[in-house]
Amino acid sequence: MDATTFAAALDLALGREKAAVAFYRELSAMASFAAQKSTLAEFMAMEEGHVAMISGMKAKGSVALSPTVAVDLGLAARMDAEERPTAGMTFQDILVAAIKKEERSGVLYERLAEAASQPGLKSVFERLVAEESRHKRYFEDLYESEISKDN
Amino acid sequence: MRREKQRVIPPAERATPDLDSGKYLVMWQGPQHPGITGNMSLRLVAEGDTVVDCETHVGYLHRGFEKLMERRLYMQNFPLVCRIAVPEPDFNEYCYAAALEELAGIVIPEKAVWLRTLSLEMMRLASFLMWIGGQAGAFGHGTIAQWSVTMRDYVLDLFEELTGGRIYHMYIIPGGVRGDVPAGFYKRVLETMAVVEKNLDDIELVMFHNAVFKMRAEGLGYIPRDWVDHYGITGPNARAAGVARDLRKDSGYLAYPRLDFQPIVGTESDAYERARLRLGEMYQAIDLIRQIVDMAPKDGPFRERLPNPLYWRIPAGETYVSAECTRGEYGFYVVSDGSDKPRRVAVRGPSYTHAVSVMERLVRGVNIADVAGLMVSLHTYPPEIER
Amino acid sequence: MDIKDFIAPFAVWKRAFEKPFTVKKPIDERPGAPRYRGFHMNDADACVGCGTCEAICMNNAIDLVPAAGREAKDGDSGLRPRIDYGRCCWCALCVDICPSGSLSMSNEYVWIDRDPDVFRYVPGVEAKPWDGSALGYRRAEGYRLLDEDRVPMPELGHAEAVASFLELVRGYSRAQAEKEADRCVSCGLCIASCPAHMDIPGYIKAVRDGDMDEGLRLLYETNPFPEACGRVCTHRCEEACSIGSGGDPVAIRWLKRYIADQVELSDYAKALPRGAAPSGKKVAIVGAGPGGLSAAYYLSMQGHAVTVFEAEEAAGGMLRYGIPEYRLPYPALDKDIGYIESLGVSISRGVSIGKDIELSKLRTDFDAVYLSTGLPVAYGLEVPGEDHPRVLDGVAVLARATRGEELGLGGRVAVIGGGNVAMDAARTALRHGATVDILYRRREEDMPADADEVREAKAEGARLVEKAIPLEVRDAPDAAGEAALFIWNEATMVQKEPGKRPVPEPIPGAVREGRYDSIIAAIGQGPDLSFIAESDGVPVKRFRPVVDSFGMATRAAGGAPVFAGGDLVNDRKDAISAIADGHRAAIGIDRLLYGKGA
Amino acid sequence: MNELAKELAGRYGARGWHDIRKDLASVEVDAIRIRDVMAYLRDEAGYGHLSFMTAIDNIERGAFTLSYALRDHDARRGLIVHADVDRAEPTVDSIHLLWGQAWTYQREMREWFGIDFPGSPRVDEEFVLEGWEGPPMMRRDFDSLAYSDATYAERPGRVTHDPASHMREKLYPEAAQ
Repeated sequence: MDATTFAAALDLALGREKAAVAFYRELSAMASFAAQKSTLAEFMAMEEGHVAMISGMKAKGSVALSPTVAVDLGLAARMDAEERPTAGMTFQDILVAAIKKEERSGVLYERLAEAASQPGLKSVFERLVAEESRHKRYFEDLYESEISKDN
Repeated sequence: MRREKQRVIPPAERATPDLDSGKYLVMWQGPQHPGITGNMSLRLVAEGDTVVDCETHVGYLHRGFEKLMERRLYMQNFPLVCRIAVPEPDFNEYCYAAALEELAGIVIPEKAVWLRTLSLEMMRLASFLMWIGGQAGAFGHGTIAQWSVTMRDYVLDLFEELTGGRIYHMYIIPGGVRGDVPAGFYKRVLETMAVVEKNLDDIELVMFHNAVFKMRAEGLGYIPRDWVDHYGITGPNARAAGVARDLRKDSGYLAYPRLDFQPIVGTESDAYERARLRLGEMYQAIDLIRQIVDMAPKDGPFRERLPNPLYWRIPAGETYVSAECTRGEYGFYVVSDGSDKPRRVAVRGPSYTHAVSVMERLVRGVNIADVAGLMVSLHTYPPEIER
Repeated sequence: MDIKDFIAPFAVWKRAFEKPFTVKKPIDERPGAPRYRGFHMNDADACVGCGTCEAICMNNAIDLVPAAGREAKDGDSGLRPRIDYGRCCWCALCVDICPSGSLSMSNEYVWIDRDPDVFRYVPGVEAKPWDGSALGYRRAEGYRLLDEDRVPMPELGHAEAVASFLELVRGYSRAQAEKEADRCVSCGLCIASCPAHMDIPGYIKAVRDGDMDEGLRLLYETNPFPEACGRVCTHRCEEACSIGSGGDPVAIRWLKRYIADQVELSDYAKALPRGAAPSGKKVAIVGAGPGGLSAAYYLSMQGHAVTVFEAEEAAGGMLRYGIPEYRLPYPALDKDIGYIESLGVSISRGVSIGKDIELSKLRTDFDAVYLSTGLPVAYGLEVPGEDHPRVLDGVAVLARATRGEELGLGGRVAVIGGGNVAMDAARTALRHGATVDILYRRREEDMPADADEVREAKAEGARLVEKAIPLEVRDAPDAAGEAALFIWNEATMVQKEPGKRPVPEPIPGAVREGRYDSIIAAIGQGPDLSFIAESDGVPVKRFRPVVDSFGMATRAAGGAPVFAGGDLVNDRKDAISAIADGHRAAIGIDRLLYGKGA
Repeated sequence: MNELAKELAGRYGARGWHDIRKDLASVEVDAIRIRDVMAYLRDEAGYGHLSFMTAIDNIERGAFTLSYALRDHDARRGLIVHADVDRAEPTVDSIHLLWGQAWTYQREMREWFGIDFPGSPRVDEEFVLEGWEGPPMMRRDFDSLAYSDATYAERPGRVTHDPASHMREKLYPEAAQ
């Protein structure tokens, strides 16, 4: 764990959000029709918003994130891990990928929070955990209402 | 013998008084409510204090019921019909319901048969109680009315308990009745009957053993027996003339065939005799109510289910259903054209003839002071004329 | 005349010393009898504002007026009766007929006021001293003017039903239909809840009047699939039915079916309106489901030449391939479709847009395009092992059953899901002789399937396993590839957030498994939008075309305007909503083609 | 057919005998025979009691159908005698000499339906509708509601809403195209 300072912690988060943008960009390149592209573009824009938000916090030197962790609907934990979407990806495929991605980020920040010795830093990671839980919850809700309607 | 001498049979022909002669007085009685007889007026021509000619004028209570019914659904007429007769609305409900049931081929449950009979007999008692107050009052005896109207109110209390209404009961609905008797109701009926009966005894004593009443009522309004068919006279007015006709016996509707009673018949056919006969029918009603309380089934449904009242159509046809009300033959003539509203409803009230044709003739030769008493003795009720 | 006649009258004097009969009000209060018909009371929460009280009132004493704080919503007009005591005759027929039983009367006798306007009020909304009075007129036990019981629908017995694919519901006879139609009070509360806003009171009246031609005409004003909807409609109307507020709702769906069943297809043309003169405009419709064909019907009535492209070999969409024939027999569906085709609508079967013809070509060759492709893609279980060969998708199983293909489900079948597809799949499996378990992640009452469907599936022998969270599919140890183990975790429902629905939470250690020859996944379906290219200009958000209130997605240059509707677009995802969308789009397209409202 | 029906048919061309119930029947005669039929029924057939008389406006076939309800008290049965008269020129023989109250019914029908009974006492005098200037009120083509609306003012403040239209306005106004 090299994130020992506030700036380093936020850099790490920034890196992850940028990676997320790249993730959606990569999927988009793979996409074969308009519906996939518009959905991926929308999700990518959300991640770009996160990038901007974390950059802003880094510049201001403070974290303006709610510490409230969203309720876990428990979907991510049971989802088949690491299935890479293909050109014919459905809405389900995209949402699963998004949920798993948010889950991975959450897990990473959790570990970092555990490892952090400095209380200020710990709090930054905990707030990032909460933030990622809300992102995940957003996608889980979408999954429940759009995909798994009948179960 | 004395009463026979008092009897006058007025001429069939109207007098043709020369009103310009200055010998006659033309006066109106009504249309204020002259006692119990409702809003109706008599144009009297008097010579001295003796009436020589009379024209009846009706229409003050005309509300166009028969016309109104033609534009209302069959069930919507159910709350309307009772209003044709304030003192005795239930006969309207019964005749109307029975006519529809006959046309639509509906057989009502046994309990409804008995509760309808109960309701009609209680109504008969209440109606007579109001009438007798009017009859006594027309001869200046106000006390009787105070007693009898109170007794009527006790009967109306029973109606309120059974039906939810005092005057317009709206209880006999097509298909049956609107509710079962409340718990303990029959007990209260019997208690009230005992009170009414005791009061009737008092009335009998002070009204019928009364020189004034006798002097004024005996011989007044004598109806010869042969008028009964000629004028279509029914009810106590006919029975007091010795004609033993009573639709309860003759038509045998509702539970009457299973009740023990005989039509009460008189001989003298004057105002006194008719009053006496009606008093007898009050006692008879009390007796019938007791029989009904005893015999009415305690269980079972009280109403047959009908189609949705909003669309209830009755097969084309016609019928005439009549029943013996306090004044005589009360009937509904209903014509259906197969639609959801009656094509024609005509109401036959006994006063139609009693208060017009019979009254106009009987009043000839009567003292002006006796006109009101005479009219009440015919137990007339204008709304059933005008509808 | 004797001496007694002079003495007896003096007997009245004895009364002078008796207690008078009169009551000294208000010292001796004399309340009304328990049944007394006094002033009205209304349980405004139970009242649905249907206006049946107003309809029966022979005095015209009742108005329905908006009540403060009550909005119109499904099954409630938001109106409440106001009584005018200048007209009321206290007959209480309004109480007797009230479908919800909300109206009653207090036993209050007396109400005195100098202002005549106060004698006109909305009971239950404007507070009165007698509100909540325990006494007063109520309709007697067992006495109602309306029939709260629905005429039972003759159906096959369950044992008989699972033994064949015969239609389960037999349909009403004339007498039954007329009796059922007689239960309706024509309040029209149902119309708002019907996605197509069908004139339900109108066609029920036609049943009462025995006028099937008029009934059919009213049905086709808003719905050219009466045979299908008369059998499988989700009947939201019946949930809104005012009669349902105090009894069984009117069997609106069955009455619709009754009308359509009574008229032979060859007689339809006599009853139904003729189309307008040819407009010279051409419209392409993608998808011959109820939505696409509904648009086709209304467009062709406007005189437009309509071509419908259908990827499958037969038209009907989910009505044919998703709904088993025991619920919707093919001849009934064929009748609906047959009439639409008889109007000159051309259906190109076996033509897939995106594969055989590009959407862009439709935009070039036609004056307008309507997309109604539905939700053909089954979503996966999304658990490890979901690719097991014995994991089938519910929609595909139903489609194969329609095509008459061998299903080969085996003797033990698990159906995963609680929607209508799950129920249809389960009941189809039952009819193929399988033993069926339905596993659902939540509780029975949470199931999105119609309650009837769930009830019937159970009655036909399906076992319902509630609160089963899918965990994994594994090969059965002794029959690799031939059978599978379905592993689930028993759950308990936890109310995690107030106001939201409870979440199934796995019970630690309560892992169960079952061995099945087939596992039919029916967790949900999605659209196939692969035929829409970015260059088509159709805006899509989260796999749904974005449309305006007429269903228009684009009128961008470079081609004909594109409209979309049905399951693809709306949230309700049922046939009647697709039909309504198709109708709306037809109106929108017609306006556009004629330059109206453009 | 029973004896009386045969007798009436033979003597007066009566037709359409119909047993409404066991103690009530109806029969139809030509209006021109009505007086003779009623006299026969009263004097020879035992139907001595006239319950009522009225008319039905059968506007669709341009006729008023008169109904005379009789009762034979001894035999305890009723009979309704029908006769159609031309609605355009409704005139019927009076039976006021047969029954003492018949003139009142005839006066009523004159006022309510516009049916004339020449020779009936006071037949042209107003009966219940003193001062009435409208058409005979019981005719089907007299619309009492329209008359009432035109003649009397409603007390203001009454307004009602049809549930279905109200819901359309509130919930899906776009459909009100």
